[in-house]
Amino acid sequence: MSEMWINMGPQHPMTHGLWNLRVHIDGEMVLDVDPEMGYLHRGIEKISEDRHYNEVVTLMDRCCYVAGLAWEHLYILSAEQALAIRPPERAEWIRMMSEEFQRLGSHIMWYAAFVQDIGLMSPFLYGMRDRDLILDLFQSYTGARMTYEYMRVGGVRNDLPNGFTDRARKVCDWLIDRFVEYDRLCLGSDIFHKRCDGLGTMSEKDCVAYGVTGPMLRSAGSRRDLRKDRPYSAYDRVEFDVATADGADVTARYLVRMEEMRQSVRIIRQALDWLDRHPGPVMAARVPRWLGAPYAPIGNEGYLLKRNYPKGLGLSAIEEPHGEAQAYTVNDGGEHPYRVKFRSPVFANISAAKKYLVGYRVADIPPIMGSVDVCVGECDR
Amino acid sequence: MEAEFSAQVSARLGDRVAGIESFPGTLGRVRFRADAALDVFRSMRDDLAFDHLSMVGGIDWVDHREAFYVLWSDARRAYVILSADLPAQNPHIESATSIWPSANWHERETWELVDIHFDHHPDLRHLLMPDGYAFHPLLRSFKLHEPEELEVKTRNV
Amino acid sequence: MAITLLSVAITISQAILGAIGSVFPPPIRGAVTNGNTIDGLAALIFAAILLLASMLNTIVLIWWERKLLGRFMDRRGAMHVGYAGLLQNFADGLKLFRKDTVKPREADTLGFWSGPTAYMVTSLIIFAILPISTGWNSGSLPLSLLLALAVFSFAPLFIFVSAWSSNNKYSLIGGMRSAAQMIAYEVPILLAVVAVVLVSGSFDLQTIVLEQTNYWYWVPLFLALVVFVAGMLAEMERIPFDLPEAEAELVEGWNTEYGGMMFAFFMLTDYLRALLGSFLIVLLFLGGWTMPSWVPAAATSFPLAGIFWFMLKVYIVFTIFVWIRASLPRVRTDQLLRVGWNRMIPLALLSVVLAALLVTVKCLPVLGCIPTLGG
Amino acid sequence: MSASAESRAAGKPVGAPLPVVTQAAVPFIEIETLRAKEFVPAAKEALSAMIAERGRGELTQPVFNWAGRNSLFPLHWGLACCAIEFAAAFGARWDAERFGVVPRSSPRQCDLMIVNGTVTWKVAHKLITLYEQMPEPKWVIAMGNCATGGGPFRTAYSVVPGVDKLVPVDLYIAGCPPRPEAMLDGILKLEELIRERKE
Repeated sequence: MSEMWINMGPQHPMTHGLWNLRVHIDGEMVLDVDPEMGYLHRGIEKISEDRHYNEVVTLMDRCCYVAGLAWEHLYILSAEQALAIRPPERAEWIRMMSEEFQRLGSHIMWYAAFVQDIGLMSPFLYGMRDRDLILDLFQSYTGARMTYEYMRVGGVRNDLPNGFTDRARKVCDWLIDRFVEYDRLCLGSDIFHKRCDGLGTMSEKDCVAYGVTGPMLRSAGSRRDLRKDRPYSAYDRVEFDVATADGADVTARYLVRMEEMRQSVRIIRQALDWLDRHPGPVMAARVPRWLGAPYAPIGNEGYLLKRNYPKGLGLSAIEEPHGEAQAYTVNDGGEHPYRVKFRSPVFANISAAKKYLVGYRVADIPPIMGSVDVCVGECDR
Repeated sequence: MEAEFSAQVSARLGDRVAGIESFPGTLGRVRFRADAALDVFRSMRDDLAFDHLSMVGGIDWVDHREAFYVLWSDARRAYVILSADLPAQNPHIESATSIWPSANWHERETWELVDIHFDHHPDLRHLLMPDGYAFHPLLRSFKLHEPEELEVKTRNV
Repeated sequence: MAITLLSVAITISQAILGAIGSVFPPPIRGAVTNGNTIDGLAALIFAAILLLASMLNTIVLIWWERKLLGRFMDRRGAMHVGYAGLLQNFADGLKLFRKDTVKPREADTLGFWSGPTAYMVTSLIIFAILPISTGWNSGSLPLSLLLALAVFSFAPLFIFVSAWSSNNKYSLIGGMRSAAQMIAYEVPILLAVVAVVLVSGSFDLQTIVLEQTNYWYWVPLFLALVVFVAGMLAEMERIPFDLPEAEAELVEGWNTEYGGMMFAFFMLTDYLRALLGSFLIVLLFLGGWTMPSWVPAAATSFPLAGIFWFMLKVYIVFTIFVWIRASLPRVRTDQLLRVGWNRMIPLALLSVVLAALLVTVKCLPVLGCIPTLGG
Repeated sequence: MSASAESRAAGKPVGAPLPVVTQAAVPFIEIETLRAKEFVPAAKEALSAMIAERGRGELTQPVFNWAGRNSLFPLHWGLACCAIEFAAAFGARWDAERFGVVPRSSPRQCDLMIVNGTVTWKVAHKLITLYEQMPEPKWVIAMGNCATGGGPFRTAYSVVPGVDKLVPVDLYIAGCPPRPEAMLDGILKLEELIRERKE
């Protein structure tokens, strides 16, 4: 067989979404790759310019569909900074808990998709089964499984329902047991190690140069985690460890994500305890009415008249399940954001594909790209 | 910390920097002259230890355009924002790809959406839109329509 | 069994032939009902019955795998068509039968159409050779084992032909992988079979099974069994060795361009070969239709008991394959080939040496004394 | 003149009365009492009369419709958010395989294209190619608001406002995204459509 280019995508079982990886192969060896993005470019940044601040949240859920709450959180943080509004403390804890649950959901979804890439069939079903429990929790307080529209500028839409914390604790206990099972299915298998060890390596230096963040960066030994380095919400008030691993290969990324899930459960448990002890408002009192917050207390008439809000810029950065996401919101005093720019971790991680794919085999592409955890929605926006 | 940083920047870059504004959550927003872009980038990476370029973006302020860069330093554990004002006619700035390889795709996207040309970019072609797409959608002059309006228009034409 | 299948088939075919012959005018009728022709046609009808039985078995096998996989995955599998989804595969087959089969414009016509057919036919032929109970085969060939394995190894050729002629890069890579993998595992399989032949002293499957009346060969030839099962997994292209169809990277592998009936052929043949593999494992190592003496006589002497026990074993072996499929990841091509050439062949050679030793020191009959194994 | 020809001449309904063997349980030696010369043309006539009366597909169509509606193979691809719910529908809780729905990766082996997400102009021609690669008979389900009419992104410059601008759609499922139940319900509704199908 001579050299040839093959298109993996946009409809291909490897892609987990809508993108195209053009691969130059010689027999089974990969000589060159060229990712083609944009098949899911929906112009979210442009549509945001025509929407009220709170209406952008709708788009955020659809921007990254496996980590909707994390992206809501990201956008809301930057919008609050641009509008100079502070949420009440309970809202911050609820947001943090939501983000951690979302991290669990996203990582379990990743696990389900990743094991299918290396040919394991049943754990996909196990992953989807356990993810549904988390979605049920989301549904109980946001009303939706995937597209929540829960966070608002100045807080969150509504408080947690009665008995939520107990249910959440039960789910946490269940998940902690399941992680053992997941590990046994993957790490317990020799074939898994044969397929994944030493694959798709990318040194810490390369990661930094190419803007690769998140579990991929931490699998190379870096301890960088925005939740520790630049705490937002209530992350400075909970105890957790940064999951790292050595080797920078597919197995290391697996280990980092599994450890992150355990740490997420740890954070969630602390958050649930705090939420049990501290009832209170979940919406800031002085929020302009035109922001459209349904639960904002009436009594901010002064704000209602003042249509022109102080101009401002907001930059927020959170440790999203896939890596480090940023939102840059420009507020020029109008009702709509003047410009919203998002930095997607997946965008940067895929852009370095040449670094970690060239030199391996065609059969290695699915596990490597699986370990990158591609979410095309947030990449193309 | 922020004062210290702005002193460092002024010392290193002198008149290549037009001003440093405070920006909550970061070390500040450094406004630099576009023609000295490469010097600023190199000095930011080598002297001030901002080894990580997170994001490149552009804003269309109608009368001019702005290119902004978000940098992260592992040593300082902090962000900084670089921003350069470009003219509305033929806006162009030196590409940061040679300093931070991660700028590659971000600059492609910014060129595509906000029409800021990056000089000496290795591979400046469409990323998100199909090849040959003639518009730059994130310019303020580019308006969105309801699909129904679009249909009516095409029928009239 | 007093009546062999052959005589049953002859009786049935005589009846049918009589009916057919009666519709023809007298001279032709005479030719049809002439003695010699009846024998030939009886064999034909027997083959048709065999074909039907193996097809039916394959379809039940697919159903069994789907239900079993469902249970392994915490779900239920096909449920809505027929009782517990029993008719699901018939619906699938009928639907595929009705669907268009599209030949890509650039595809090679002859190869594209003949590949799947030849793949299926060569796999079906083997069923005519394999005995399923005493006397229940079309003819006792002295070299039936060799013939079966020879025909069994035609498949990679036809897979490669159909993959190459469908003019698709994924198909081509899948076809290449398939050829490489089957050639690599052909050798250890044959060597493992040599061990069996050494111990049993015959190439006739009927004899090999009857030799196992006292003890099943999996005990003395355990190594050969391991090699044989691994090789069969590779030959059947099932997880963990299903690289030619590796869905994650090769879409559907070498049958990417095939739809409709041709795809049904591939699907059916994959399972036919799985059934064949289970047949061979049971025949060579698990005693075929023989049962150990501690099984009560009532359980081994009812009508068709041989077939019952044989099929039970076959299904148990297949169940283990499904279990493997549900719990193991897929290996990589180079790893698979390395295991094949570097591990399997030495192991297979070792098993041959062991078998030779067993035969020369004549310690085999001792095994027959162990009550759980034979008698 | 055979029995069926007689009855047709008399204006009676044709179909069942084929030439009947009068002797019950005849040994095969005596079977030649059945007169082949009359049997074959009479059967042919009866069959062609039946086809002429009811249409060619009448006999086989219900069977094939039963098969078609019970084994719908959707194309295995994910466009956007709905793809996650599409995947969840194949998970343990909903288990779409109960209805014989098994996703296949190659369009050649699919009957059903579930457009599960936002369709952009960039992917439009690939979607059409995939649709054309699917062999007949084939169906398209627009799953979710984006595929139905662009959803929240309908105004965007890169989004096709509804996949029905590109390929004929048989069924729309509302929701953003539809829950897995809704997707399964859509598939069952499609099965009802196929039940009535005539070629």
